[in-house]
Amino acid sequence: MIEESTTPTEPMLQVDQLVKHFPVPQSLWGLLTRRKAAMVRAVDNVSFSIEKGEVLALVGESGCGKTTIARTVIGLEKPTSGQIIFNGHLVDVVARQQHPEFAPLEPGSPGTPEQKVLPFVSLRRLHQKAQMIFQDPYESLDPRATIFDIVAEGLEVNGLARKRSERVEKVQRALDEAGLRPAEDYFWRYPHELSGGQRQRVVIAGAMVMEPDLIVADEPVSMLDVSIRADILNLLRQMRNQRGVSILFITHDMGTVAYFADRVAVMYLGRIVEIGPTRQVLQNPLHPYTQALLSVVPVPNPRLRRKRVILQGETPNPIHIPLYCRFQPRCPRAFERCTLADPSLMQPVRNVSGAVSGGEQHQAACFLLE
Amino acid sequence: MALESTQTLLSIRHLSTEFTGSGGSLARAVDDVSFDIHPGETLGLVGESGCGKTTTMLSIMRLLPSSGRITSGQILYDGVDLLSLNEREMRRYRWKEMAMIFQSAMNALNPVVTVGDQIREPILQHDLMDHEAADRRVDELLDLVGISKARKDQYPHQYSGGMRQRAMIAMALACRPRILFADEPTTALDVMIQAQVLELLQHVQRELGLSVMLVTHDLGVVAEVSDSVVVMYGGKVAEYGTSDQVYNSPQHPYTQRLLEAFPDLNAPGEVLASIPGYPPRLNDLPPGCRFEPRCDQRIELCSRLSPELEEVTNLDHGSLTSGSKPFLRHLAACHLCTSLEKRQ
Amino acid sequence: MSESWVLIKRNLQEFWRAFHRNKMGILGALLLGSAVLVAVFAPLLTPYLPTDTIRDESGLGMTFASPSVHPPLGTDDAGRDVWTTLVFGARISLSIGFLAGFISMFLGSTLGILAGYFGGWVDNLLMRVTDVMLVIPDLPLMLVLVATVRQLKLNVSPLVILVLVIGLLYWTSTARLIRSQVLSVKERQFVARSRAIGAGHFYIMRKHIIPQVMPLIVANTVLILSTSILVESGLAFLGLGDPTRPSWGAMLNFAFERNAISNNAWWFYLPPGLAIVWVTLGCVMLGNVLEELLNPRLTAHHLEGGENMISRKEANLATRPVNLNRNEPGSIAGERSGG
Amino acid sequence: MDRRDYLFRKLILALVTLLVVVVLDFFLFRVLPGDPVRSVIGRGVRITPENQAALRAQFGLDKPVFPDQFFDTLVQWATGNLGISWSLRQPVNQILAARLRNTLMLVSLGEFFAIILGIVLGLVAGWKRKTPLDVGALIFSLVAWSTPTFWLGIILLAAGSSWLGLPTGGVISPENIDKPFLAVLPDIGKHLILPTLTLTIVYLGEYMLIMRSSVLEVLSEDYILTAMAKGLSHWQVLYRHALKNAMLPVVTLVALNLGFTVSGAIYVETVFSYDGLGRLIQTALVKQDYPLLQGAFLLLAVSVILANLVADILYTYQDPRVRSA
Repeated sequence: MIEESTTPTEPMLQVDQLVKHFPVPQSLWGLLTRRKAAMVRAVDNVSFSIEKGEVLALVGESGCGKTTIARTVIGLEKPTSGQIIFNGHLVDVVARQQHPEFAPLEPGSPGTPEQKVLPFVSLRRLHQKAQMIFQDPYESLDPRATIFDIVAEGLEVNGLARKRSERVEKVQRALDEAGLRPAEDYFWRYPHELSGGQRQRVVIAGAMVMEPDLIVADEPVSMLDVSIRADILNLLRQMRNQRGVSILFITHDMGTVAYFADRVAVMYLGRIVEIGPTRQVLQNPLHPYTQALLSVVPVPNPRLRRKRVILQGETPNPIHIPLYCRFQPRCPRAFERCTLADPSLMQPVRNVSGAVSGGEQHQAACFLLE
Repeated sequence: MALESTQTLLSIRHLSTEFTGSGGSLARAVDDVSFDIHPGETLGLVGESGCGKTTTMLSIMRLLPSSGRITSGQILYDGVDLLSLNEREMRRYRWKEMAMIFQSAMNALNPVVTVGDQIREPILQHDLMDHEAADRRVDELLDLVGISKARKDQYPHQYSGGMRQRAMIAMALACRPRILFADEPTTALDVMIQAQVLELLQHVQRELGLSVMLVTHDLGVVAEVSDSVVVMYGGKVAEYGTSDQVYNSPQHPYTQRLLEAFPDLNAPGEVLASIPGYPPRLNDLPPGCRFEPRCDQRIELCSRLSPELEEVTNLDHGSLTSGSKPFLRHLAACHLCTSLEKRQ
Repeated sequence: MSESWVLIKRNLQEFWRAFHRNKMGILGALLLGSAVLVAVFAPLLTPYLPTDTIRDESGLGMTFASPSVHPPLGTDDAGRDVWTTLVFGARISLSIGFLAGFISMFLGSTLGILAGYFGGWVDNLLMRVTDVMLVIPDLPLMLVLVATVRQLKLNVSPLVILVLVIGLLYWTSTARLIRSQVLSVKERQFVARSRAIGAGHFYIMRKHIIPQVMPLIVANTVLILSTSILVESGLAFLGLGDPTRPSWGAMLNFAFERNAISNNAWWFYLPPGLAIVWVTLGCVMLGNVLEELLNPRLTAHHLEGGENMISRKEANLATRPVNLNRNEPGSIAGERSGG
Repeated sequence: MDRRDYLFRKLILALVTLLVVVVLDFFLFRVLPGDPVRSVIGRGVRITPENQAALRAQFGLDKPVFPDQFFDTLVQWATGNLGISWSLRQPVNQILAARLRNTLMLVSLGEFFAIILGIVLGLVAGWKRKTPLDVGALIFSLVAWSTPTFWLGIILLAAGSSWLGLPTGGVISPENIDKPFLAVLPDIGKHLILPTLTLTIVYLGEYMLIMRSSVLEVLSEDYILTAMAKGLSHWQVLYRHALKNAMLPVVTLVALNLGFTVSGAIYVETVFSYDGLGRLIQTALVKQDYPLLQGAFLLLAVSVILANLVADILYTYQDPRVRSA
């Protein structure tokens, strides 16, 4: 178990200056002519934190880096730089080979200040306590495994619940909690015998059986029909309420964010451009990108058709991120300052559109706030 | 508004389509579907996956795969029943009168033919003009959808997702059709690109006086652009009316639940309503109302008798329907919506 | 464990349900199965040995006796019973084919799985090797190899040389096939999910990768068998077989070299060829059907609709009067609910 | 991957393959026991040890096998000098040159008919899936694929010579050998009928199978539905949209299959006593004429490598996804 050495105010997950770059596969010709490999700057210096029992939504269009963050947090990708602190423990990718459990830092060895004071958590530990829910329920279940095997996989891999009866009991409880009742009926079925919503419930059961502290949900409902979506979101919310699980909710859909998240971070081209409590971000967006994004979300009421702010062109390729403010080439409100410097997250000094100030928590990376 | 015109452009009457499964089992994908499209109207055909909306569209174009078969009904285009035409006659209607755009423009464009050639092809096919004029028309079309005509000699893989969908729209407009079928045209796109494409669609529609049938699962998109809405469930029409009627005074319990389940930015509630259970499988439909197993308002009759699509008579939710535009009828297939004497 | 046994049984039943309706698959299995039975029970099927010379009443060897003289298949140039040579030849042909096929299958799948899963330089090396091997013409290479090995006088049976040469040269296509399948399986979300849960490489390969590619391996093994049997017959025909233990290909070599054609001894050159076709056709049919059943891809295509899309008979019934025009009285609803 | 990179890769691959072939060819024959000099002079001839040593020095055999002999041989091969055939006592390159034309004629005719027929049959079979035509074509291809080339040749030889009176073998009738090429063209053609037919049938099966499954796959694509929706007739859809896409795998296969093509030629030439490279290899093998075998193998491998490269270049014109970045 991870020791409860942390104070209640300590965040469950803290991501510090996370950077993840992928080299673009080089062509043979390029290799021979020794051209420098281009980099996809998928995540370009991102920091945020999630409190215990909190739901943070990471919103953005495809290619903005939100899924890369999810995969990095869960340990599927190794960060290029930056730190991930999970429940007060520094996640160290290297620790897995060296130390199966905790990897205490040797005294006197170099390291960041955090490394000196924080105990490490191995990836193995992380895998147990942080679980991921994937986008496509048709793809995230092995078609040749039974539901029991799928849900029990986490237990088996991590050597938990070694006794069969114990495992059966845990799987049963997890399926039951995920709304698949009676659980025994599902044990020996295959994924193709289930509907999309049922499969996503299986995925959630597979995550909950590990009794996680953090769930990273990557677009968990975007492949599902509207009538099923609410079910799955409500199930996740119920898990949060009953067990105090923190959730990192990755989505492109502002609508679900409004219902589900406590706080929102809006991403554009590998950066968080705006972050704050859901209600404030949705009602009083500070960043022009957030404003545009919100204005084009379809509203299910023909009486409320309104002027949409449609950005021209498409999001630039993350290989060629514009200099200075990365949103500036498409920004309807860009001014001189935007082509001179790169804004970082800041609080509004004065009320931008006369609306209420978002308070300390509400920040955006835009010079209009100065 | 074009809706007020008395004449209809396309009338679907009692259309039923069946699919033969691998073991010879029959699945009724479209069951007794009727609706109208007027000139200049945008009709939204909404429903969840497997509700028969795409099959309806393919049935109208008569492009079903071999396992599918239209078993009954009429498709009246300008008074002509398309189902009575032979294949050769039908071909003259395709693209010239009714064109389509698909969800995945990448798959719907031929990877080894240049975009320009693909746009020009139907113009030449329908003998509308000679080669040179057709080339000029391609330039015009590309200009209309906002693609530089220098890119017409490029191949689809050189286009971005949004541009492919624009090229697809240009192609659909090539023969100046009167109806455009758009099957989930924005589903695979990001919200911003989606907004761009929707705006383009609305723009060309206004410009050319097109009718559009928008087939989608996205209630929000339909609300943004449609004049009238057909809600499908389990192969049947559940509700049919103007957008205002369907969205602001939904009569069918399915429509009501669906709208509650759709997250609304402007009025986020504490809990998102959900519909218990799962949509029916088309080869295993309930005997009565298709929605009955999931319906929270079901009465005894629902499990026995499948309700017909009828005009809504017992409006509990205010009489908005008949009030504003008396000639626009609001239809729903639910026993609760019909008058009491009919229920017996 | 009883559950897993039940599951296996269920899977097999499901497979059988799909398979037994497939005429091509059944036919393929029958062709291949009967050939294997013949090979196993060869001594029971003939009173002679392959070395026996058939003699007439006067004790002279009967050469090129037609089937009517010496049933069922006549004799060859040396007066041996063709039927006997044929059924014993099944043993040689099938065992070389099977051994070589399994060697190449084992090599190909192992390398394909490792290269596909681990990627990197292992994969790169493997792919370049297969690229090169695909371009070099195989038959000349094998001829040269067999000739060289024979010159070394290593005192091994020519049949062993054949098995090794075929087995070690024909794994490349399998390796490529399995590799590409592994590559696509590896990218699927359930593998990412397993990794996120903390599963190691070995676990993922055992639990997720191999079960996914196994059907392909099975189907491909059957197909590879046909290739190796064909290749063996070709090499034997060119004189690289074991003359003392003739396979079907070697029989054809004898027939060709010893003028069976000009002697019109069709009973000498037709049966071995038919036997080869019999077995390879069986493998090809079975393999294709297995691949189709275990790895389904195609469902329908778009040109099959057309004229017969509308069922005419019923379409006529639909011409009842309906009216959905919204500003006129009477509606579909009104008219139909009465009836 | 852009076109330049694609072609660059293929070129490097061709060079590496060439290197592998050369190395194999050189060392395989060096592994062989026995003194090459002995074989050159012939078994019966007496020779003093001194003369033998002189000859060894003349052939460069006294130097170490690697690197000296290897590079010497390499230079010789590059200049077209492939040594002297032991059995025919002629320069190998001259023997090969004479045979190459015959093989090329045979193989290109066989490939030509097989490709055309395979593509057409495959297209129609895929389009008319599950009709008797499709089933018939499928059975034919499967049987053709399963039939050993040489056996098919034997049957056609037996049938063709006895029933149709076609020549039983050779490239040309003996009495015509010295006449001008054009005058004997009908005779050459007559000799080509049966071997070409054999090759065509054997290649056809595989091309048809690939074309058919490729057509099936292409026809399930959305752009075919788009083409149908455009009001094109089935034939127009097939011709304008399906054919080009469906042919891509066939082009790849033709390139990959060149090795297979060579095998076919060896069998057919053996059966029909057709004086081409294939038969040469077989004879050289029987007579243990290693320089000839070595040279023939080298020539075949190089031809296949070159043909493969040509096919790769052609492919870039077929598929725009390779042509442009």
